[in-house]
Amino acid sequence: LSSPKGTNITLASTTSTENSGLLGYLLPIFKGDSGIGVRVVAVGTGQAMRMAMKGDADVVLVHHRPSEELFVEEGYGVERISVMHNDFIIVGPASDPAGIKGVTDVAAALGRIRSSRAAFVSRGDDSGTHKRELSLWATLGFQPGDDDRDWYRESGSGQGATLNVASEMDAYCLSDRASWVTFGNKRGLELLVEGDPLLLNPYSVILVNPQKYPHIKAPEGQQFIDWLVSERGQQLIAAFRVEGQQLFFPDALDPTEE
Amino acid sequence: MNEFSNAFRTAAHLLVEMDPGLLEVVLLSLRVSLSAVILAAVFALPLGAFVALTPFPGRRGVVILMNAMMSLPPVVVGLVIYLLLSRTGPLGTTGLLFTPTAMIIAQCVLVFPIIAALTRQTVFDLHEEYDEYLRSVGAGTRQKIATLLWDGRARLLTAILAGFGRAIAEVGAVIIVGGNILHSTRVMTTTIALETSKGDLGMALGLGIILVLIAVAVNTAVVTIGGGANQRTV
Amino acid sequence: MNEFSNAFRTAAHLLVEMDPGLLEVVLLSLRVSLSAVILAAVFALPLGAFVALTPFPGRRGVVILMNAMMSLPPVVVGLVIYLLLSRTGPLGTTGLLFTPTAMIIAQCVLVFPIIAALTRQTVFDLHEEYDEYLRSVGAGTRQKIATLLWDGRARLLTAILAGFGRAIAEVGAVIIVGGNILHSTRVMTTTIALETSKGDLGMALGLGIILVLIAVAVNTAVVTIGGGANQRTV
Amino acid sequence: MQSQHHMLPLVVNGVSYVANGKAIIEDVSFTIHDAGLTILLGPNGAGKSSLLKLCHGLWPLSSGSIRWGDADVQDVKQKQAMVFQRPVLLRRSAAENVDHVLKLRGASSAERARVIEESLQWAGLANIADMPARKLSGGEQQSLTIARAWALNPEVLLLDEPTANLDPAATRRVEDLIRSFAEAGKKVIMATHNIAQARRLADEVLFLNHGRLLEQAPAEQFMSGPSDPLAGRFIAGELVE
Amino acid sequence: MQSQHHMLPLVVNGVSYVANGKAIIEDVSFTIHDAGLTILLGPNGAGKSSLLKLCHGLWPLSSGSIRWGDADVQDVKQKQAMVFQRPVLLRRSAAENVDHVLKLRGASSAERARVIEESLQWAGLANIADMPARKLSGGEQQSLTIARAWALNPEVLLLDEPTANLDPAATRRVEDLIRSFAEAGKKVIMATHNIAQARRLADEVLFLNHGRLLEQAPAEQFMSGPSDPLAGRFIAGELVE
Ligand SMILES: Nc1ncnc2c1ncn2[C@@H]1O[C@H](COP(=O)(O)OP(=O)(O)OP(=O)(O)O)[C@@H](O)[C@H]1O
Ligand SMILES: Nc1ncnc2c1ncn2[C@@H]1O[C@H](COP(=O)(O)OP(=O)(O)OP(=O)(O)O)[C@@H](O)[C@H]1O
Ligand SMILES: [Mg+2]
Ligand SMILES: [Mg+2]
Repeated sequence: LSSPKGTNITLASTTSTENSGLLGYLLPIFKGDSGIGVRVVAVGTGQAMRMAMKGDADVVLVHHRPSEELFVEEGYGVERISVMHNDFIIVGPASDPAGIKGVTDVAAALGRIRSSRAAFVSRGDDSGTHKRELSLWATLGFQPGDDDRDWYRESGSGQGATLNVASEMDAYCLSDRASWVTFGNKRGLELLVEGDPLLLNPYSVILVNPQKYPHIKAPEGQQFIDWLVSERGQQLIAAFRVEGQQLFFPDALDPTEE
Repeated sequence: MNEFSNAFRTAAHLLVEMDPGLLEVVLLSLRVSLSAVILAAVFALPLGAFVALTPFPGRRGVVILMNAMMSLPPVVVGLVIYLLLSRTGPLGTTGLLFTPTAMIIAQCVLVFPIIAALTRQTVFDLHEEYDEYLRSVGAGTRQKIATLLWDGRARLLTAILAGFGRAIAEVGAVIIVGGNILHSTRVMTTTIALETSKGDLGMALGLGIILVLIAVAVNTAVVTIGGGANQRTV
Repeated sequence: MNEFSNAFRTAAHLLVEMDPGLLEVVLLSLRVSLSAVILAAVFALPLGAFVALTPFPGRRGVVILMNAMMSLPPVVVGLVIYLLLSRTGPLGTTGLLFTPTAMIIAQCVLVFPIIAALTRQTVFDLHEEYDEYLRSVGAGTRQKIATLLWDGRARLLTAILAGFGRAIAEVGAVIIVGGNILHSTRVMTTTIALETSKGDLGMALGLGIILVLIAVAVNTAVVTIGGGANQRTV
Repeated sequence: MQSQHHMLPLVVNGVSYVANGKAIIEDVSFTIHDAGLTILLGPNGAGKSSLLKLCHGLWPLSSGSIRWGDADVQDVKQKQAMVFQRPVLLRRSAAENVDHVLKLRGASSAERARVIEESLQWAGLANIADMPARKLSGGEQQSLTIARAWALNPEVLLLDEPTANLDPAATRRVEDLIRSFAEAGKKVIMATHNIAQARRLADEVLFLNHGRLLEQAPAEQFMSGPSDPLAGRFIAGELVE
Repeated sequence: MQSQHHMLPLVVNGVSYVANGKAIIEDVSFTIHDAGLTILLGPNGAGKSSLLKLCHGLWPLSSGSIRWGDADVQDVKQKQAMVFQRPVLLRRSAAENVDHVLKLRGASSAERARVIEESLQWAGLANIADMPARKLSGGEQQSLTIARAWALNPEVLLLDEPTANLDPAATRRVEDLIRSFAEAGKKVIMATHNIAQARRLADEVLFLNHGRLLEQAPAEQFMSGPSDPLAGRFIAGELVE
């Protein structure tokens, strides 16, 4: 392809794609195909968008649709392109005091946790996952408040740290599947609830608008995006496995998704 | 650069409003870090003095180790204490994990080598001067330590303040052993980290400004009280 | 507690294998932190000495501020430098964001007040003794500073090593201005933070052990070279 | 003087002291049987201060042995007091400096108050009891260290040039102290350059040069004409190499 | 002695110095017209060291003024050298201590090597040139500070008890130095307790007590019978209050 050897672009991404190893798997292949290196800065969704808005990244890879749309609307991003999805799950202690194991309706499961006042750890960090969790509670008409302090805990941290807290406290928590599968300190925690369509977690990729910031490496960034959504990129995403599990499901080639 | 003016406005706003959430976080920060520093100093001062005044085989090694322990990464200290206090850990039954006590312990471990190493250096110089006198009048080790620490108290303040600086500014250890739990173990630095990850840089910086103001207040108080009277070295 | 034995096994394994990824990260850590400390020392030593030896109105305030700046939180320093170096920030055109240079700058800012405050304290004592001699022989300020720093060099080592400890152990600032980019700005502490967030505590601890071993090696080297000969204070 | 003193004789036997590869004291042997005043004489750098410190047990011997009566030199510090050539004063007031040694010896607080007052009075320092000791004048500092040693009421007093910075009156006071000490059957060993002072006070003289003991003689005999030729030139004020 | 000396007369006018609320020097006025040796006499704590330091411009005056010839006291340090009562030695070798002042005065490296050797030779310290200065014996340290001052070849030499720790031979050497200095038309001001030494050397005596100047007189006149009664008792070795 056309780019000179040694070009680098900066990708602001969420921690799940980095920590799961997906990017570590994809990027060397992309570099081989294109000669373009991708430098990943893995932070929370909020921080990633913020960085991009200041022109410090060329491409963002995130998973919170409303802020993505706002980002494009305000002219910071060129276009929001769906890449893949995985899903959220609820994990909790094997003893399962709220009795949610196997429940497929996520709202029902959360309702049981709430009524049993079993410990629940929220990320509390305005991340995509945190916002999703709040919107799930909202389907029950519930908004955690001061009265819930005894069981509803906010860890104010990333997914890994929150899982560490949950495993220690025997608490439930919402996680994305990729972070959970690759998490190394599960101890008593188990995956309890999955499969509700409400738990779908779509990732999209956006090129930062070169009209806003002329220094953005738009051609290379676009080349990366094109590669990700190409047949080759999508097949590679589907082929990525951790402990035999597929963590991310390509969306770009599936016309029903977007 | 409106983040900067934003930050000052946020800081002023938080201070003027006396935001109760802020107050809670500030007080916990002070409680944890001051406790940690005092606890560490109680043991590190005599230890530093002891190492300075007692020649024993391997002292050079101990000194190097003490200096090297100033490089302990907070995250690692946090992890070790997390594992010790974890329910399945050896001290799990104490139930201290995710409590301010755990945070005090973690900061204490971080601060201890700093105070000990700097104390050793300071007392070493004083001891060089006092050594023959102290031995001549037959002072025992404890009496020597007491004399050296007392006469060096003004200059040891800087060592203690360096320890306080490390403690109050530190985030890696307290976030792991405290869990940054709202209304329970959330301190200034963990709040700053949280606001940063939210992308709310103005709030993060504003809190940072308040933290520095608090540090200035603590330092002023300590230097004024401790360095006063006839031992002014400041 | 198998995390601990696990950690030691991981550490041993990484060391024995001479894991090239590890080597890259270790070398960058050393490069960044040593550069930051040397850079900070070049300015902080004379500044600390200057403040110690020159009485000027407001000196007490400057000293308190210097001490208080030891409490600068790494995350805040990281944020400020991030905002300055950001493409849209005042120094954006330098293109330094997410480079080792940015990390060096951030650590330098963190370490500077530590070295300056401890130098002031150390030089203050020496100056008390040398003051009348230096003035009697008509030494200028620069000559005084040079004399005091040279004669205090062995004891100033501990101040510099305290600065090194802060730099090498620090994660909050470098992760923000460096971005923890693989093969580019990933250092030991950011790797430890990453492994911790992955829940791979054994790896995180193992890396922590290696970091401490490296700190011991650096301290040994510095103390052996710098504190040698006729200025042994260790 | 008879040797009723239970810490005598002082037996110094084949003592050497090496520092930084240099022999500072070389194969020195002597015995002091009697109480009273022994003066160490010798040119600058002869080793007087070093020998005093060795006799006080402050430095480890490189070879040889020192015994005070039945006791090893390491075990007698509590019964001795030494005044150093360069005063070592704590960063405290004059009175607190005296208090420090009294506290170490476990004196009661009433006792301490009494002795502090007495000793500062004796040294003419009563009016500056509360001054930071290190701000005192050269002579005041030296007086204070002597008062501090006096407060310990030791069996053996080791003095290193104790009147170097004192005015004539203070010198006389210290000399009176030394005399009354010696007359009370205690032991004083003093290094001095002041030949006139040595003449006034000494019962016995040890003459050192280059770390070696060249002569031990009763004072009168030494002063009227030492057998060592160097010593003769020394007391005549000539250059001794 | 004539006053060809371009830094004379030294005019001290109504000088007081207050530290910690205590008047250490009180309303002292005198003029020194002539080169040669002026001795400061007075009991311990009289203020001799303080007055020397004030004349050297080391301390700010609380009131009054001091001028050396046409110059303010603050501007003459480069032409003076002072030897302190308590030696201040850098943590370096003896030779490097001398080198330090020579470097400050911008001497060339050949010049420095020459002067270092000469001065240490003069002080009898050539054999310990490379020893750490602070390990030297009391007398060696004092000799070194005098050698260091000598190396500066000053117009004015201020000496504070320079022979307190010196043996008779070294004392004579320093006295010879002082004499040759004075004879070369330079100015020496020296504080001493050694009345015999004052008698040997002084051209003029200033007698201080309690921070006040009680008498200024030519040496012969003073020594044969000072007009101040306290001074009389002082040189007789009596207690002066
Ligand atoms: N900074 C200070 N604060 C208070 N008192 C001081 C200070 N410096 C000196 N003094 C006092 O001032 C007096 C004069 O001191 P100075 O050193 O000038 O005496 P001196 O004549 O040189 O005595 P000496 O013969 O003992 O050396 C002393 O009583 C001393 O205690
Ligand atoms: N730690 C040391 N290392 C090397 N040399 C030393 C050390 N301590 C003392 N000396 C040397 O040993 C010699 C004897 O020193 P000492 O202080 O005993 O002499 P002194 O007889 O007391 O002299 P003074 O009359 O000058 O006080 C001196 O030449 C001194 O330089
Ligand atoms: Mg001596
Ligand atoms: Mg004096």
